Amino acid sequence: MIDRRDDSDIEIERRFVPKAKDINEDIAWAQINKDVLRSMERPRPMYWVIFAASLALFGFGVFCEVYQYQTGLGVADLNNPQVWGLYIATFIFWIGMSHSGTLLSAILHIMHADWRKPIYRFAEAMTTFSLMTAGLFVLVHLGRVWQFYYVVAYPNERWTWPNFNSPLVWDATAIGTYLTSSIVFLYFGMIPDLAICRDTATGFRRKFYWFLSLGWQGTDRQWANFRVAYLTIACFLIPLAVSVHSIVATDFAVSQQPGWHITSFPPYFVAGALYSGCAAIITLFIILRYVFRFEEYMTMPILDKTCRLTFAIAMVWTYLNLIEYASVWYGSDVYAKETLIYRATGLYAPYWWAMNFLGSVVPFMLAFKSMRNNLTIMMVVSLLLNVGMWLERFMIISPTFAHGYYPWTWTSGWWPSWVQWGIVLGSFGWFSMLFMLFCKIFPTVSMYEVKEMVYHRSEARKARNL
Amino acid sequence: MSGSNTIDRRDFLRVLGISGAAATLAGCGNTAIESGVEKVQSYVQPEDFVVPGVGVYYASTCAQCGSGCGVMGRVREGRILKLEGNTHSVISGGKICALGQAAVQVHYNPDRLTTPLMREGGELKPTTWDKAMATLTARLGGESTLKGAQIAFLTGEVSGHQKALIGNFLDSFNSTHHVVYDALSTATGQAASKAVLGAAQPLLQIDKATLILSFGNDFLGAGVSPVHMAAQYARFRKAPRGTLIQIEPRMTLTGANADRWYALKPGTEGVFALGLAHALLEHGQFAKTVPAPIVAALKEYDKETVSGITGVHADAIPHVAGMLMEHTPSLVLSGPSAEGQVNGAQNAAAILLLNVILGNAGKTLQGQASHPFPQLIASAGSYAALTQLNNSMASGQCQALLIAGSNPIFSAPGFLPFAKSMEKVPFKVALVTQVDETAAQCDLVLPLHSPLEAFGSHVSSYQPRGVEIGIQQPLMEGLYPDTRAFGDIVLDLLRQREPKNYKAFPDYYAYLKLAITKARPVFKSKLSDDDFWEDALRSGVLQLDAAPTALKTNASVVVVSKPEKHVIDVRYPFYFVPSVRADLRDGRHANLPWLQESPDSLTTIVWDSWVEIHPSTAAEMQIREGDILEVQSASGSVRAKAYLFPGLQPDTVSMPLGQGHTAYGRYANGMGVNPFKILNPLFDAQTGELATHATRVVIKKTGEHELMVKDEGATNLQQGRKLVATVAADQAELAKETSHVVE
Amino acid sequence: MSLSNLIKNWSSLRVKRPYQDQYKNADYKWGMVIDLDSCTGCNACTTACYAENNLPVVGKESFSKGQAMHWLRIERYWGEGTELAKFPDHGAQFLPMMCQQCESAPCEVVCPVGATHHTPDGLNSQVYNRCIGSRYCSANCPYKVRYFNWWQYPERAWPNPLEKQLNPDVTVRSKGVMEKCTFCVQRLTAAKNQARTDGRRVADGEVTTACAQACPTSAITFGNMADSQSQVAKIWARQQVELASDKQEKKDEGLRGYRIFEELRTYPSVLYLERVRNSDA
Amino acid sequence: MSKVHTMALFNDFEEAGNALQELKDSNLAGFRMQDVTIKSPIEHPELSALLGPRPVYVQLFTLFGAVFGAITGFTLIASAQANFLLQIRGGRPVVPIPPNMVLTYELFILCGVLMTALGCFIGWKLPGNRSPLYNERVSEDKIAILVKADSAAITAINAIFTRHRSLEIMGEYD
Repeated sequence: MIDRRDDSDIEIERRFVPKAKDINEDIAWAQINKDVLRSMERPRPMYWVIFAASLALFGFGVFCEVYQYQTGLGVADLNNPQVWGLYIATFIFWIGMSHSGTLLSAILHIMHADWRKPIYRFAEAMTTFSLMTAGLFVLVHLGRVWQFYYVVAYPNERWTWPNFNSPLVWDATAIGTYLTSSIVFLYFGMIPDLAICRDTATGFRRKFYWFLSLGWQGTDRQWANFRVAYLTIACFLIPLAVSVHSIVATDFAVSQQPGWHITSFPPYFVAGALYSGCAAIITLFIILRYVFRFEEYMTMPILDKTCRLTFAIAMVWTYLNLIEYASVWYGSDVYAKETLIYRATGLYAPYWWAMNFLGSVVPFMLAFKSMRNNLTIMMVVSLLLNVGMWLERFMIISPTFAHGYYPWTWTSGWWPSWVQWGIVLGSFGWFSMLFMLFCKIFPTVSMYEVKEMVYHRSEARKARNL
Repeated sequence: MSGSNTIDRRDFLRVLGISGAAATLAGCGNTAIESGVEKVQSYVQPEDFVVPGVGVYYASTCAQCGSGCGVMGRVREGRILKLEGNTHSVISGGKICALGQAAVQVHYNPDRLTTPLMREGGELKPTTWDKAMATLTARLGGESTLKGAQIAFLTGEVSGHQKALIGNFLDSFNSTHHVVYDALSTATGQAASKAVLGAAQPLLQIDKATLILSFGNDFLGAGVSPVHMAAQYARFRKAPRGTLIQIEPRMTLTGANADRWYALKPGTEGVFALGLAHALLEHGQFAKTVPAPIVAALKEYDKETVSGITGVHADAIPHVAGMLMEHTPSLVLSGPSAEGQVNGAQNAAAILLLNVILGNAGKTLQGQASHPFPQLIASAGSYAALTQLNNSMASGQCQALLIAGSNPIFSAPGFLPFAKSMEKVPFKVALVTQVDETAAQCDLVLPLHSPLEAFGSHVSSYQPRGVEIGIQQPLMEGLYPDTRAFGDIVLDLLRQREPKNYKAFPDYYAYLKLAITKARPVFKSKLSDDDFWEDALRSGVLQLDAAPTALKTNASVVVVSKPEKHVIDVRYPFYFVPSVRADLRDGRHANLPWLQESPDSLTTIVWDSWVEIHPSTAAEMQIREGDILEVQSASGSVRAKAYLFPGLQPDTVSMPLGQGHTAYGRYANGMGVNPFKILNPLFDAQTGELATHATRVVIKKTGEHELMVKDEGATNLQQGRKLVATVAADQAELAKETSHVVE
Repeated sequence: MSLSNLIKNWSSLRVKRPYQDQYKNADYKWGMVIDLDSCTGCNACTTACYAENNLPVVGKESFSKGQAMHWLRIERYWGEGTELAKFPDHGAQFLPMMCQQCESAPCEVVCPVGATHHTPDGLNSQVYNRCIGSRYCSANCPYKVRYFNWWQYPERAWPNPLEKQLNPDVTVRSKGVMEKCTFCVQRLTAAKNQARTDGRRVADGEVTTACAQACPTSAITFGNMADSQSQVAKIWARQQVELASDKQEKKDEGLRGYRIFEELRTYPSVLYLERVRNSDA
Repeated sequence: MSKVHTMALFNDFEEAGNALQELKDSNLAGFRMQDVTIKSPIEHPELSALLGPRPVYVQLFTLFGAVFGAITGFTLIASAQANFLLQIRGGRPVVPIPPNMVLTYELFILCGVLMTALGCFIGWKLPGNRSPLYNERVSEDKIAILVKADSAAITAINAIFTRHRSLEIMGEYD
C-alpha cells in the first residue's frame, strides 16, 4: 500500500496542494515524518528576527514589572475604585485563550473526529503557554508579589490558611490543576512523536528525546495503556476546562458589584473563552501552515471546519451576551441596569460598542465559504475576534469600577498608565517566545496520529472499493 | 536659671526630649534609626510619671486662631502626638477643629526655621543667636534712640501676656504703634454692632434662638470661635429644633447647613434687611421699637423694590418676615459678605436693626461679661491700622519694624505697596516659626518656639461664658536648640531697655508665672501661689464666673437711605466674592499638609485654588469644570480652574483665599493663586475698612484645561441611593431622642 | 487533632452570622451612630483621623489620580436624585463615610488570604502583614471605603521631623497593603486591656474614636453595643434598628435611624440619623 | 534451554498479521504466543488482538486517584478551616459547603489525572522496559514482530517471517 514516491524535490519548493483537497491518504508515512521533522530543523533568519522582537517585548514587560515592584502599584495609575485595570482584564483574556486548545482537542478526541489530529498539538501548546501567561498576571497585579505564597495552602505553625471562601483561591487551585493536566495531556500525546524524534535525532538532541520518550517503542502493551490513559485524561479535561473558566467567572459573579453579580456569567465566560481560543487557533493555524509548509496536513477543509466551529461558538457567545443584557434590563436590580446603561452611553461606550461589533457581527464573515477559503481574510478576522474578546474583558472590569454602587467614587475618566500597557504587551512577547521555542523543539503536527488518520482513511476507501 | 519649679519642669522636659529621639523608632518605619540619624537610648531613671508606652495628657491652649480653645496634648516618650479638646475649657468644650488638630504640623513642620537668619549682601544667611541678638540690641536695645512712631510692632491677633509684653516694649520707646493686622478683620461689623447693639462683640446665644437669620455669617466655619459655636449649634438643632435661614451671595459652610438658603447680590444685604424691617414694622407690635423717621424712611422698601435690587424673589421677604414673627426669640447675624462692602457698616447696622425690632437683645444677644484684665484681651485687627503703618513706612518715618504672626506681603491687597514701603524701613525684624513672604523681606529673622514648645497665655476677644484665660504650656522639649520663645526675646530687649523693672525675670516663664500668680486674688483662689500656678497648668484655663452684661441698643444710628440699584460697570460684569476656608483662613495655615489635603467642605477640592461659577452662568459661557479662567479686576488678574458651584448668586464668581504662597515652604508654595492681589481699593464709607467683597471682575476663558483635583467623583448627586436621607422637621420626633451633646 | 475538632464542633462551624442577639452575651460589640442633622461637614473628624491613624498625605498629584488615603471622608451632595437644582435651597448634604464595619462584610469573603476578617467584638479587622494586595476586598466593597497603599508612603509622606508625630500605637503601612477605618482599634485594645486588668468591662464613654472625640457638634457617638446601657445601644434601640436584620420594621413614627445599603445585606455597624430640614423655612 | 530474541520488520499490517497468524497456528516447541510483541508506528487493535488478551489496569489507578482526591480534598480543607484562628468571614459559616465543593472538585480531577498518568507508566513497566531488539524504521512506517523463544525454535520462526516477505530479520545469535 505504501508506494515509494520520489520526494527529492520537497526540500526545495512547496508542493502544490489544491485548496479543496483534504489530506492525501496515499502520502508516504516516511514523508510525514520528513515533513514534520523538517519544521524542527535549524530556523531561518526571519525566525530569529521575530524571536528577538518578542524577546524585546517581553524584556520591556519585565522592566515595567520591576519598576512597579520597586515603586509600588501607583505607577500603574490604578486608584480607588479602579483597583484592577488591565491586569485582571488581560488575565481573563489569557485564561480564555487557553480554553480551546485542550478542551476542543479532548472533545474531538473522544468523538473520534480525526480532522483534529493535524492541529491539536499546537492548540494544546497554545493552551499551556497562555495559562502560563495568565499566571503571570495573577502575580503582576498583587500589591506584595513577594508574599504571593500566602495564597497557597501550606501547613505552618501559625495555623493560618488561605481563605477557602475566596474565588481567588478557587482560581489558584483550578488554574493549577488545569495547567498540570494540560501539560500531562500535551506530553502524553507527544510521546510516540518524541520517539520518532529520538530515532532521527543525533547528539544531544537524541539524548534529550531519548529521555522524554520514556523508552517508547510502539509495542502493543505501550499502545494499549497509552490509549486508555490518553482517553481518560481527555475525559477529565473536559469538565475541568469548563470548571476553570466558570470559576474565573465566579471572581465576579460571586462578588456583589453591579454588572458582575450575574447568574449567567459562568457559561458566558466559558463561551467567551472557547471563542477567543478558536480564533487564536485559526491565527496560529494560518501562520504555521504558511511558515512550515504544512499545506498537506493543515488542509483547507480542516480550517473550514475550525472556522465553522468558531462561528457556532461566536453565536453561542452572542446569545449569552444578549441574555445577560436582557436579564439585567428586565431585572429589578436598578444598580446593575444603571451600570449597563453606563457601558452603552458612558465613558467606555466606544469600547463597548466595538466589543459588541467585533464579537457578534464580524464572526458572520466566517459564515461564508468564500471568506473561509481566503487565508488573508481569515487571518484578519481571527485577530479582530480576539481584539473583541480582549475588549469584552476590559468592559467587564473597568465600567463596573467606574460606575458602581457608590456615586461618590464614580470616576469621570480613567486611563491605564504606560506601565500597565507595557506589562500587557510584555505578556504577548512572553507567549510568542514560548510558542516559537516549542515549534522548534517539539513537532507541531502529531505525526503518528496523522499516520493513523491516513491509514484508517485508506482502509475505509479499500472497504468501499471492495 | 529660674525658680525651682522651672527646673523640675525643664528637667522633666529634657528627660522627655532625650527619649523623644529614642521613641521615634516606634512609629516611623525605622528609617531614622537604621540610617543612624538617631540613636536608641534607654531611660536613665525616668521620672515616675513618664511611663514608656503610655501617653500622658497635658493641658494647653490652641494658638491656631484667636478663639483660644483649651486643648489637651497627648505626650508619649517625649513627643507631642495629638491634640484633643480640653474639657475644662468653656470655649472648646472638650472639642477641637481641623485647624487645632493641625497645630502639631506647625510644630513638626519640615520647613520650620531652625536658626536665626540675617541679611548679608542682600540675602538672608543663617547666623548665630549671639550675632542676631547683638544686632537686635544694637538697634533696639538700651542705647537705641528710636522714639514713638519710629518703631512699630506688627502682629496678627495677639492676646494675653504676650500682648502686654509687646505693649510694655513699645512703651519703653514711648511708641503706641502696636499694629494689629488681620486680613479677615471684622472691624466694620464690630463698629456697626457697637453703634446699634452697644457692644462690638456681643454674645450670641445660638442655642437659645429658635430661628437664626444669618446674612453671610459663617459662624460654623471661619467665624469667631467656631468650635464653641458648633457646640451651640448642635444644641440649637436638638429639640425644640431651631431653624437656620442663611442669606448670602456665596454659600458658606453655615449656609450649607441652613434649612433655607437664599442667594442675593453682594452688597444688597442691607436692602434686604430693611425690606424685612419694613415688612415687620407693618405689624403694630413692632411699631414702638424704632424711631418714627426710620419707619417712615422704610416705606420705600417694599418687597418689589427690594427684590429688584437684591435679586431675591419678592415672596421671600414676607415669608422670612413671617418666620421671624412666628419664632421668638430669634437671632439675626451679619457677616463678612454683608460687611465687606462700600456700604458695609450700613448693611451691618440695617441687619442688626432687625434684632432691635424683634427684641432679641437680652434674649439671644447679650454683652460679654466685664473682663478683669482688659489689657490682655486680643485687640481686633484692622486694615486701617495697616494702611497707617504703610504710610509711616513710605514716608520714611518708621525706622524699625518688628513683625510677628502677620504676613501682610501675602495677605494685603495688591494695590497696597506694602513690600515697597517696607524697603524704606532700615531695620526689619521678623519673629517666626517658619519663613513666610514677609519674613523673607526682613533684615533679621528670628526662629521662634512653636506654640507647643512655649509658655504663654491667651484671652480671646470672644468670651462665651464668664471669663476664661487660656494657659499655654510647652508640651515637649524644643525640637531645635536654636529656636527661642517669643516672650523670651521681647523680655531680653525689655531687660536692656528697663533693667530695673525686668531684671527680676530671667525668662518669660518666670514673668508669666508671676503675672498669673499675682492675678490669684481675682480668681478668689485659696491655694498658695505655686499650687495656683500648677493648678492653672493642670487645667489649662483660669476661669471666672461672671454674668453677661446688658446691651444698650440704639436703633436711631441706622441710616436708611433711598433704596437704589447697583450701577453695573459693563467692563466688569461679575461680582467677586473671596471665600474664606475654615482651615486655611487668610493663608497662614497653607503650610500644613493635613489642611492642604483635607478637601474643602463645599467643593471637596484639595491643594489648589479655583474659580466658583454658577452652573447656569457656566452653561451660558460654555465653561466646563477644569477650564482655566482668567479672573481680572481693575487691580489685577489671576488664573485658576473653573468649578461649577450651585451655591452661588449667578452674577457672582467666588475664589477661596489662603492659597498662592510663593515663600512659605514646600506644602504651600505654588499651590493655587492669591485673590487678595486682585481686590480693588474700595473701602467702607464709615470705617474706612477694606471692602473685601466689593470688587467686580471679568471672566476670560484661556482655552486651557486641567483636571480638577478633588475628592468628589463624577457626580455630586445621590443618584437615587439613600445615602443622606432628609426628613421634614415636623416628621421627626426629635424630642424623644437622647441628646448627647457636650454641655 | 484538627479532624476531630471538625467533627466535634460541626454544628457550631455551620452557623451563619449575624443572627438575633448574637452579641447578647458578648462583652463587646463596637458600634457607631452619626447624626447627619448635627454634622456640619467641618472636616474636624477627618483631620483627627489623619492625626490618630498615621494616614499619609499623598500630595496633589496622587490625589488627582484618586489615590487619596482618607479613611474617613466627608461627602457633599447637592441632591437626592439625578437632577441638579438651580440653587441648593436647603443647603448641602454632608455624609461622613468610613468603613461601616459590616457584620456580613463583602470584603471578608473574597480576601484570598484571610487578611480581613471579623473579630469577636464585631470589628472588620485588617491584618496588614497578612495582606498581599490583591485588592479584591476593595473591588467588592459597596461603600468603596478601603484604601490601598499605592506608594511606599513611609519614604515620602513624612519628611523629617514630621515622622515624630506618628502615633506609636499604629503601624505605618508599607506599599502594597490595603487599609481602612479600624474604629481606632488601638484605643479599643488599650481600653480593653485596662479594663481586664481592673477586672471589669470598658465603661461607656471611657473610650471613643478620634473622630467622635474631635467632632465639635458631637454628631458622632461611639460605644459598646453589647452594653445595653451604653449611649450607642440606647440610640440604636430608640431608633428601632436591629443589627442582625436587613429590613427594619419600625413600630413608631418619626424615627431617623437608617443604615446605608441595608438592602445589600451587609449589616453595617454604623447607624446614620436622617438629616432634618424645616420644610416651612 | 536458553531463550533468545528475534525480530522481523514488515512493510504493512497485512503481512505482519499473516505472519502472526501462522506463528499462532504453528505450535512450535519452546515458543509461546505471550512472548510475541508487536512494534508499530501507529496503534493497530486488530493485530494486537491476535496476541490474545493483554489486560490494561490504568482505570483502576484512575478510580483510586479520583476517590482519594475527593475525600482528602474535602477533609483537609474543612479541617483547615475548622482550625484557622481567624475564622468568621463575611458572616459565612466557618466551613461553607459551596466553596469546599469547588475545591474538592478540582482536587478530584487533579489526583485523577496524575494517578492515570502514574498508572500508565506502571503499565509500561517504567523505568527500564528495555526490549533487546528495536529498529528505528518502526517509528517511521514499518511494523516489527519481536519474538522470544528457545534458540531451537528460532530458525523455524524466522522461516515463517521470511515466508511473509519480512524486509529484515534481526536477532541475537549465540
